[in-house]
Amino acid sequence: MAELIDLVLLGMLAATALRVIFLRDLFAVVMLFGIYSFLSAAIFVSLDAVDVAFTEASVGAGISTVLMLGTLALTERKEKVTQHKSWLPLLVVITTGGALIYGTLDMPPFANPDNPVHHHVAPRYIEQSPQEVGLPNMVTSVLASYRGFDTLGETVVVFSAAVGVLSLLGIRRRREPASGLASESDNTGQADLSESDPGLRAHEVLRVIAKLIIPLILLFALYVQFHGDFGPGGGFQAGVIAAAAFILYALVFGIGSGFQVVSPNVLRWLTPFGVLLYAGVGVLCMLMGGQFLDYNVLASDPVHGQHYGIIAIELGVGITVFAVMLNIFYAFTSQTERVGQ
Amino acid sequence: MMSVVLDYYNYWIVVFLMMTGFYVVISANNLVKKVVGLNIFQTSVFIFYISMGKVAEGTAPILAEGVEAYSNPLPHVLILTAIVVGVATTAVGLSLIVRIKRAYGSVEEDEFQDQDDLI
Amino acid sequence: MTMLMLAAVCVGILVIMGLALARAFSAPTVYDRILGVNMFGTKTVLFIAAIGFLSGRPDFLDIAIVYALINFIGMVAVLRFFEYTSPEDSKTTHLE
Amino acid sequence: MIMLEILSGFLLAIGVFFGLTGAIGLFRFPDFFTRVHSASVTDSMAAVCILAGLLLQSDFGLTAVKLLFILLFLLVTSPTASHALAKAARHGGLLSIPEHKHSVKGQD
Amino acid sequence: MLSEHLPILPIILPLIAAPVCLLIPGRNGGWLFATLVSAISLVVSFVLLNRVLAEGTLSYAMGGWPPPWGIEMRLDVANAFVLLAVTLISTAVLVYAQKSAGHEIDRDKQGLFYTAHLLCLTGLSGILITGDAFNLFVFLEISSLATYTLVSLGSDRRCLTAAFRYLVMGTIGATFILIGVGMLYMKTGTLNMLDLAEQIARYDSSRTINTGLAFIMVGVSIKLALFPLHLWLPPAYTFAPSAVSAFLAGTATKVAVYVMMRFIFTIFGADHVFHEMGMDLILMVLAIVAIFKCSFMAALQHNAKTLLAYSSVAQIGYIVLGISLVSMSGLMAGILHIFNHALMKGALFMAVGAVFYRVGSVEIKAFSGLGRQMPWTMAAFTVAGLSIIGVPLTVGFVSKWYLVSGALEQGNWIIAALVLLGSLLAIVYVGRILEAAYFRRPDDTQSGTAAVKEVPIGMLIPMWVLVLANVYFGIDTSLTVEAAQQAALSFAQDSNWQEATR
Repeated sequence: MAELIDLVLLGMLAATALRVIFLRDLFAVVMLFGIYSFLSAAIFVSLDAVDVAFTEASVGAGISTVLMLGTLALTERKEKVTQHKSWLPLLVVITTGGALIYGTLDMPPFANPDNPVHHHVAPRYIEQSPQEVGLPNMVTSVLASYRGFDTLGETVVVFSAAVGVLSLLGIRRRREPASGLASESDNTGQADLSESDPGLRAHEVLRVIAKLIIPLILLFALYVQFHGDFGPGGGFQAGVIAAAAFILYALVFGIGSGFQVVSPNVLRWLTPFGVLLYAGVGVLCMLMGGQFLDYNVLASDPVHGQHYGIIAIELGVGITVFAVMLNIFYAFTSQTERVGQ
Repeated sequence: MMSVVLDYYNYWIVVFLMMTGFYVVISANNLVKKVVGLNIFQTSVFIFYISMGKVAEGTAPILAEGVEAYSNPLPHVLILTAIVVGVATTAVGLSLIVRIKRAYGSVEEDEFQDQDDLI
Repeated sequence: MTMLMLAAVCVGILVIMGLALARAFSAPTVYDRILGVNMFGTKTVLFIAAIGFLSGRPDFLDIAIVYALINFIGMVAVLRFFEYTSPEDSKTTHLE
Repeated sequence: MIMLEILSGFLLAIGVFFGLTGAIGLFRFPDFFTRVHSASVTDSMAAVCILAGLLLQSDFGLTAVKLLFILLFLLVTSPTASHALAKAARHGGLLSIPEHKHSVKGQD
Repeated sequence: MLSEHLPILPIILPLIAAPVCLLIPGRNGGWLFATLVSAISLVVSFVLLNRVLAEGTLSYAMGGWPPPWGIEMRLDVANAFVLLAVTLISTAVLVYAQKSAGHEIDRDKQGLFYTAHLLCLTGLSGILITGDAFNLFVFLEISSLATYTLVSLGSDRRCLTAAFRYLVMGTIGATFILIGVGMLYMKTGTLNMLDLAEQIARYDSSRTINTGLAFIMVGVSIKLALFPLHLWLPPAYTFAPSAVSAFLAGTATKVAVYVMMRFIFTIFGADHVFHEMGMDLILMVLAIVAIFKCSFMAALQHNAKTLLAYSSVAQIGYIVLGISLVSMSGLMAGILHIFNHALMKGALFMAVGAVFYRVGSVEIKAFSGLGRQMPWTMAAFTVAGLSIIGVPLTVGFVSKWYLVSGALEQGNWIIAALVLLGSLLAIVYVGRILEAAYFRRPDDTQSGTAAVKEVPIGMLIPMWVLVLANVYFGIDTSLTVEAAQQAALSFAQDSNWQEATR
């Protein structure tokens, strides 16, 4: 049964991917990419990777699609037809694919419990992490403790993305000032923006519903943040969901209103704060006599120490991810304003 | 023969997906489509990783009563990280596209290559 | 018995998803495409919920919640997108 | 207990049935606005029935609360989304079949 | 207490400094802070190199979890040596950047520039020090993302397309590495490098592992710009801000070369890669084609930065050639050249950046008459250029000497001759710029605008530090040669070479 579901989902994925090649309407391409992401998240669920599905759904289908739409609004909607069709890409792809298929023929069979993957390093995570780290969610244990340095790296990657986007686009707080108006203060700039961007003013129902559900989304984000030790979720997912709530707000009520709720200045401080919180926990561990990110030393009881450490670093991840996602969204959307004029 | 198919069908479809994404990346002329292709390519690699962590009759690696076999949590952790890396790259790539559009008025590779003598 | 029932529901939802996917692949107007995508999203929510029960770990409904959420935000983003593209763009010609 | 099972099965079956008909309607209905209607049926009837069916199978705990939350969420957002989409289509100049006929006549 | 944590400081310091740097207002504050952090890293890595030379490999278990369950940081002579080169170039470039980047990059983006530089440094140090294959991927992506940002800060609009091309190629490369690591993980169940090596050795020959090796090699080759996967490099180096070009040319590709060595020697074992898969031949052919094709391309360029970029690809050819000789002396020459090339290319790009600072162009035409107008800059360029050619008393000579003697050791006259022939081509391209600078009169149009002066001392000092290092390490080779020898030895021990145990 599980195989059948798996096969059908994979088949749909393959069809979606193929369709993307031949579509010229980029809007449709982006929509299909959203579907692709949703589908792969469904596959992750059926392959037991619930945390990954969580992330893929919120990041791939959510944030990436919104960003791609934002890019399309600023560029072109149709791919131009090009005459020269080269066989080289096809050749490269067939060679690479052939090499991969060749490599699969010697692989351990799919889902076989005897595979080497399940016998060398992983058993300790499965059997001992509930005692050593004290969390029921092994993914969180591995992510935050055993391989906590990877996750610090991941947070830094997110931070780098924010640095990249801010340096490339920046957040425009007001319309391009007309001559001589360059000394406008930020406040008038925001008022200016909310005038220029009313959001989805025509959609009354949507505005009411959005107001209704945004608090619920934030509540859910908090749940995900602090329940990540016991169920799927954690700082990263919570950050994305919280950012999604504000993204929804800014989409519906206009970016100027969004700036008034969470201003870019606040984000500017929050973005580095999360990374520093995470790294700070690591340094604290060093100061208290352990290795970097060795939470055992944080409390007299190692398991408690692990718990404190993990809560703190998950919070760091959540804050940075929240700030970065919202920052990136602001950067893209505030560009749209300019073109929309 | 049948057992080979059953053992590997998952990986073969994943390889097909990877190559579709890869093809879009290297053949597309439009930059947005290139980025979409890049995402499809990466997402397929994620499925590859997750596939290898699956244990038949296993369940999600979250402690529960009465469960004996869990799938391998390590690939899940790796892919969580990789997804984040992917979205970071996408965000930077898309902002580059916006800037390119502003500088060249086009996001078609051959069109802006015609405008400048690239190296 | 229950398992069989749930399995049947999963398959049923998969078929609906397939139909929605087909609509998203080739749609007469761009709005139909969005409709298909949206429907695909909500059906995935149901699918995830059902598969949670099928695999005996229904505590993973959080993922279904995220799906529902993201689907809605995606729709709003699409609507916003159409505020910024000119009308002749959004009124796609019949079939490509 | 068995009653609950049967009721749950019944609801699930109805849900899938409505889902399928709605999905077919997505192809068979003549214009966009009728197709929106058909898609909304899958969101309201199908989703509600299936989730209710699942609800009957779950113990009353966090799982049930989450299911109720999803139910509520879908009930609120799906019609909103359909409504907004239809409105956007209208705004974008899409016509329903009767209107289309009318406008064609008017041009004659 | 500190000394225990010393091995991870080169990662942790810039990692913590980068977010702090974003918060520092004003351009000079950010500059000063970044430079200080980089300088401390330089000191730390110098201490570390000496310690590794004296005490042997250092291992650090992140989070206190023993490998292979946790992530191990592992410092041996090889990565400590490359780390020294990276932090040295980074510090020199940061000192230089105050004027150069201050001139080329918008005022409001300078804070972001220094942050991105620190992030790049974090990524590169992380790649070098980590002992975990997946952790390497994470740091690779940190450095790559920062690099795309840095490249896109250039003043010409072509920097955007260059950065985009780099992004696409780089991401494909990283994803290939990810696929390869996945295949290894699948067969072995571990990610720790040493453990991987142990587990891989248990398989005689496995298609999956060999495919994984192939994917990792292709992925790394994209990152290190091995011919014919180098196409992203020339535009990226040409249109990036001068300080960025100097930094990247000296570090980014070098670190990728190190990764290649690590995978070949430590993880797969040289016997497996070279004798069973025949990679040495492939690498050798590609390296030689790279040396000649790209040296020719360099000789044809009109833009000095493009010229240097192609020269970089050619020089990477020498390093890879050293690896492909499959001998201790070849490997040692390759490692030595990583360090030495970083010194020369850093100095050359800095000199060209100085010309851009004053003249506003890096076309070779624009160099006319600069020998008299900017004597210090052009003298620096000359010395570093001679080093690229491989004139005695410079570092370029040292590494080529070892490369040639490594080839001769095997009786491989052809390779030795080709290396010398490649140097002749270097004379041509370096000579074109020197000829313009010293033997051509300045253009009338240019001398008409304003008299060109020497650049500020803040740019000259770091440039000359590198130039003097070029000469110093060309004469007193004790430190570099010993480190390179030890590094080659540790690699050879990792792959159980007979020669090494002798």
